[in-house]
Amino acid sequence: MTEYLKPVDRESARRYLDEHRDSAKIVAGGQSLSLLLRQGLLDPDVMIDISDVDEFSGIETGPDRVSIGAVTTYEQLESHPVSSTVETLGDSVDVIADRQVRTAGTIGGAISHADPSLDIVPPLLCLDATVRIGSVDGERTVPLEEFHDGYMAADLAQNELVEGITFDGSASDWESNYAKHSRVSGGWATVGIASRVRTTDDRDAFTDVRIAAAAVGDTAVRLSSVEDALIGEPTDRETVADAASNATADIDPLDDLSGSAEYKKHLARTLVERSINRTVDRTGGVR
Amino acid sequence: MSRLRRDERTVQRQSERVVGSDVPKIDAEDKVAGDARFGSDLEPDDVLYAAVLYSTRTHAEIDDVDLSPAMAIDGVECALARPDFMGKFDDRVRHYGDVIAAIAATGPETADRAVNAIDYDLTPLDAVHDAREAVDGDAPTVHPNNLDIAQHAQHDFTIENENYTKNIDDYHELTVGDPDRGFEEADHVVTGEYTTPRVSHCNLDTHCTIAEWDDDTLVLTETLASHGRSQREIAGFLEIDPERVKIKEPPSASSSFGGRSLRKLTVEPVAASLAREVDRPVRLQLDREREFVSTATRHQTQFTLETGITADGEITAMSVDVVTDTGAYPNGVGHVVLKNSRDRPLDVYRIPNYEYEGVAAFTNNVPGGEYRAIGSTQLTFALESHLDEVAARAGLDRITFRRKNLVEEGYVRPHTEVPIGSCGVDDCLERGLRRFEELERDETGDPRITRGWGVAVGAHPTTSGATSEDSSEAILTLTADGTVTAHTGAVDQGQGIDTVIAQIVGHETGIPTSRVDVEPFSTTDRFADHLGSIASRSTYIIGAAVRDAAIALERELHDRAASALDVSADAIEIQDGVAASPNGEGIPVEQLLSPTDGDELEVYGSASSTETPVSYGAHFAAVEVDVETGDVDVLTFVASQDVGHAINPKMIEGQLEGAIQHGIEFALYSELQLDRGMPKNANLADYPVISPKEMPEDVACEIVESNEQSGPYGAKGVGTPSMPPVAPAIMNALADATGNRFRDPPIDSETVYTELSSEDRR
Amino acid sequence: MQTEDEITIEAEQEQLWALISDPEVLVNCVPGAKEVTQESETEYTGVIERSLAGVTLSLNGEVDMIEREPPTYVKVDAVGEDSRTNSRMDATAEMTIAESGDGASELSYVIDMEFTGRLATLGSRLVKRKIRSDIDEFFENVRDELENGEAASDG
Amino acid sequence: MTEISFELDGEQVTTNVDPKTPLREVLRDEFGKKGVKSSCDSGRCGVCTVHLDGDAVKSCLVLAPKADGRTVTTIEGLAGETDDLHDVQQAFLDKFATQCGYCIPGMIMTAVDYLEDGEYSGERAEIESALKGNVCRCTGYEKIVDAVEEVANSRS
Repeated sequence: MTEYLKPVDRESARRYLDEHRDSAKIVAGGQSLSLLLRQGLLDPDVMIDISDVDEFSGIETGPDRVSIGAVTTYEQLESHPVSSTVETLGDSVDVIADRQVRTAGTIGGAISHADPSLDIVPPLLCLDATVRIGSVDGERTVPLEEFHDGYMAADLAQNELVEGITFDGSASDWESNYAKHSRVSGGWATVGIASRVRTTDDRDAFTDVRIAAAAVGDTAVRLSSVEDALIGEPTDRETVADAASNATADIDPLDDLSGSAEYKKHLARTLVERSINRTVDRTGGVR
Repeated sequence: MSRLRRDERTVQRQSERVVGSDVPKIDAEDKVAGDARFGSDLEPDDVLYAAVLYSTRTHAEIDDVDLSPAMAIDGVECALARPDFMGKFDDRVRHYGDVIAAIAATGPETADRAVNAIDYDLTPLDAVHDAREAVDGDAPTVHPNNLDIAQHAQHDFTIENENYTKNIDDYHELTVGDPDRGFEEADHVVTGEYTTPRVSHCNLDTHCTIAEWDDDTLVLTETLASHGRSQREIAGFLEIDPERVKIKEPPSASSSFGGRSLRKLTVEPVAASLAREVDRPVRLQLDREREFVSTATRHQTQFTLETGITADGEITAMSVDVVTDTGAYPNGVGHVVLKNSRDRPLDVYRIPNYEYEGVAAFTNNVPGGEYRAIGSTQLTFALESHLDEVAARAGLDRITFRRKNLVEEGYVRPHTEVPIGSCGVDDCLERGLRRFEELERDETGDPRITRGWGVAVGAHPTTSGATSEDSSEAILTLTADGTVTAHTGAVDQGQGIDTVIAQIVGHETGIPTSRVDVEPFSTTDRFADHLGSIASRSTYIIGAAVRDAAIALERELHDRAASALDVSADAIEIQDGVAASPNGEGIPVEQLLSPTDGDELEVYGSASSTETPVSYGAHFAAVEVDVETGDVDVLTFVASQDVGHAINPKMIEGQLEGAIQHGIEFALYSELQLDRGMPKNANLADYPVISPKEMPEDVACEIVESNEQSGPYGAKGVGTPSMPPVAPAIMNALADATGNRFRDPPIDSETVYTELSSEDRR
Repeated sequence: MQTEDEITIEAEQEQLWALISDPEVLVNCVPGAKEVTQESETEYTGVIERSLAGVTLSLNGEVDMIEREPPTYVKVDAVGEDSRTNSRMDATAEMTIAESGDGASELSYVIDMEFTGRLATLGSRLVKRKIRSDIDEFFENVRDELENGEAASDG
Repeated sequence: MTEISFELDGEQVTTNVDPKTPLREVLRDEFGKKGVKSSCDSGRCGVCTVHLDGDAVKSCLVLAPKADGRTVTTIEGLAGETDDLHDVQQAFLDKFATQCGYCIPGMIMTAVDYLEDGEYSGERAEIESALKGNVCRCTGYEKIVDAVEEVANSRS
């Protein structure tokens, strides 16, 4: 019979995991896990529910860093001011599944799950987020871009858990967006594109561009070919359209029920263009 | 004398708005309070839980089943391999989700564990997954022609087509007039091929039956809307006397759309076999994947249509060729698909010369079955798409062309002597169009957006039309607490028939609807109704029987009140359950019970009809297409539907809105995808059902009343007939928006995008 | 689900053929393959262990070369079943080996695969990408085996 | 087995569960809350929606131990001690939002969460988004959205 442990502080959470290692499963929101348990696909000896660990919960905004605890729910993120100031986060949370799933689903659970179709990951990639990983040996941080190191695979040792995620959310001169295509509302993304840009004061040219995509590869990815094609370039529609055509360089979609690889490549180009244009519009638009 | 008196009163009561008014659903309070109990909520104390070993092979011989590892598990009471089931089960599986073996255990988890422990060997057999290939002489045999399983044996047939040799579930052909000459006389002849998808009902409450044996009588507790047919077929399959099958309805029936009309070979006979073996009640509930693959879907159907018209748009000839996929067993009704697709063009349009050939084939696919306007939905999609193409070829306006050829009341169809009864199709078109125009939007001015509109006409008969006469009986009992209980063959699966029955009783007797209880499908030995709530017959024929009984009750109460109050029966008025004389003296109806009544006053009513009235609809859709992504958004939908007479307009709107939902899914979203018979999306994460976000922003219902002479108060069916025009209206709008005709729904955004971006696009 | 691709491998046609017909080498190249037994000239059985989203699958497989034209063409039918999750994979694979000059060969393949059962009901999306990445890895391992004489261990 | 205690529809309850069990099963099987429905088993359809500390969750996706020390409200406890219906229940009744009714308990629990969770505009598009995690097969959602819209308007 499975043992259910409920540590109340970081140290005991880390210790329990160290004791049980691969016979244990970390429970954050527990939603993805419960599906696997229900189907009899998983049968862990120990479940470690970290949702009562204070150090892992909540959103802290410092002068230049935003820190989101692993057990923070989508709903908490949605109602936090950071979702308005960093619009790509708010856009993304708004289209994740549905209200009930967002109430229970956690940021840390999602990131640990490493599904490349998750909507929350591209915005975080555009924020250059780093993952805070804990174990009895202490904390280490890994850039999110490196943390997902393969299909449904994350850079976590058996005694490590995701404790939070941190990014720079201070710069107010960035604008951002998340654009998603799905078969039905609330469904998994066919393609999801986050964009985050900074322009010259006169809004004529891009000074910084970050683009990331979901559901088009083994992991969510930054589209550096598009980014490179835009930095220093004018913010007009034609330039964006030309740059968006580079989107296929960094992605590797598959044929599946949501669409063929070719269609997803086309959608990626279209959504990159739309997402950047919307972001530009948020800066006040092309002059 | 008394008849005149009653009719006067009926007029007066209608002014009081009982029949014809929006009486809240009588079961709504239980449902919103969470008190309604459905079939899957029932778990008797001594029940055992079944789990079934389902085949992941689409066609195989069962060589060996070793049940001993399962029997060794604590709590397992019974394990049976398919060859040891009762009745006609053999040693072969014929589709993914077919049954290999079954377990009964003290708990559901134990049963599941035991199923996983069963060892078995199958020898795969060649399989066939396309209905057209299945009828070819080289195809593997799924079943012999003219298979002897009930439901199949609807009629004898002779196959006229030498290419159709094997796996034939059913065959129909019909020739009217001189089709060759009709096509010769035409100025334009247009041909088109269309295919309709394999769609699942996706009822939320999955199939669940509790089987138990009372001596040698099988008692099944579950929602089965058509008792008589189910009893006959289950008994036939189990090879027992039909009298030995009883069906008990759960307190509330969950939605069906045809999915709960009839037995499923993977459900009731399996539970019955286990229950017989252990002599205890056995509960078998399907999980979501089984619900997709082990019940039934809408028959996937292939159509070839050819139509000839004169230069001014008169149809001179039509040819309809149909191949439909019955799947691995005649679970459903290939026969009905063929018959409905044969007759429907003639029910809607004047077609002097007509030829039809249709074949239903057994394949190793998930069985086809009844689903909201079976056959008509498929045919109407093909026909209404085709007629838009015909109109376009001849340069005719879509509505004018249809109007020129539509039937009307009294028209005698060329294939039957029976003239068309009530026919509101022209009103539907006119009123629907007016409403649709009111909802027209301003252009967006966005070059990435293209818009279009579409119209489709459709029809479906009320009553199954399976027999030449449909009849029903009803019993009303008045008890000492003033309550009237209606015993009928109706099952309220959400369509609202219980409320309609209460309205009719209240309307005729003057007893408030709140004091009318409706028993779900009362025991069938008290009165006859073999069909139950299928084919939108409930209001039409069961409602008529209830009305007959209610009139009898009213008359009896008048007579009794007259003698109690010492006035003439004519002078009695019943209001709010109180029978009153003109001088103001009143007596509650429950006090009119006499000692000879026993506990209750029982009256009987009946109704029969040889008519099969056709309900018509004209539906309009406006769609918007994002040309860059191919996304299709249904902006506006107007369902203009001839219901005969609206007994409860709000509930009718609910039926229409539900049909719009299912039609949008048929056109744009839903299909159970099979790859060589194996499901690719048998779960609700991959199989798209739509949410409120995919419904049109503007939905409007126009209720047209044509006063059907053979129906109670002029009513005819609405639930199924409202389905067929929905998908073609959307598909026609999509063609109008994109300039491209899509002939094989569901059409997803990728298909639209691919077509719009293809270089060889006309 | 159909996957097709072409890869160029620095090896002679015959070498490549010999490799893909050798069960011991296959054990090294098929991701997660634990034991492969040659049952007859054309039939193999084996076990493949894979993990996805923390779930471990143990597929008991049978592979049957239903058409072979050494050293250029082989068509294979494969079935893998995992009794614990009641999941099954059915696949047909066609491989064509052509000389591409300079001692190199061009291996083109078409794999048609369907995955059914409890794992698949969680969402075909998940399983597909895993299978695709395993196929890619297999051919990469074949390449490494021939070009470097060793395959990567279980990835 | 893990012991869990929680407040269920106004009553304090305690039971032992296998921690892998979804909350829905405990509510239905242990405490007879058959108003909590079961359907897709994958978090898609929403018929099992209940409130956990006042927020709507899909109880097929929530592990039973998650309820420990918290408050669970099902459709059966929504109206509290009174015999009257909750105003959202009443609106569903008045607006003909129920047909077969199987989805309705979950639908109402989500609607209540939407209406009681801070700011809302009450616009139809927003209501549709709020309800998109609840599948209904019968109604085409029109009258369901009508019902929620009515309550939204009456409260604002």
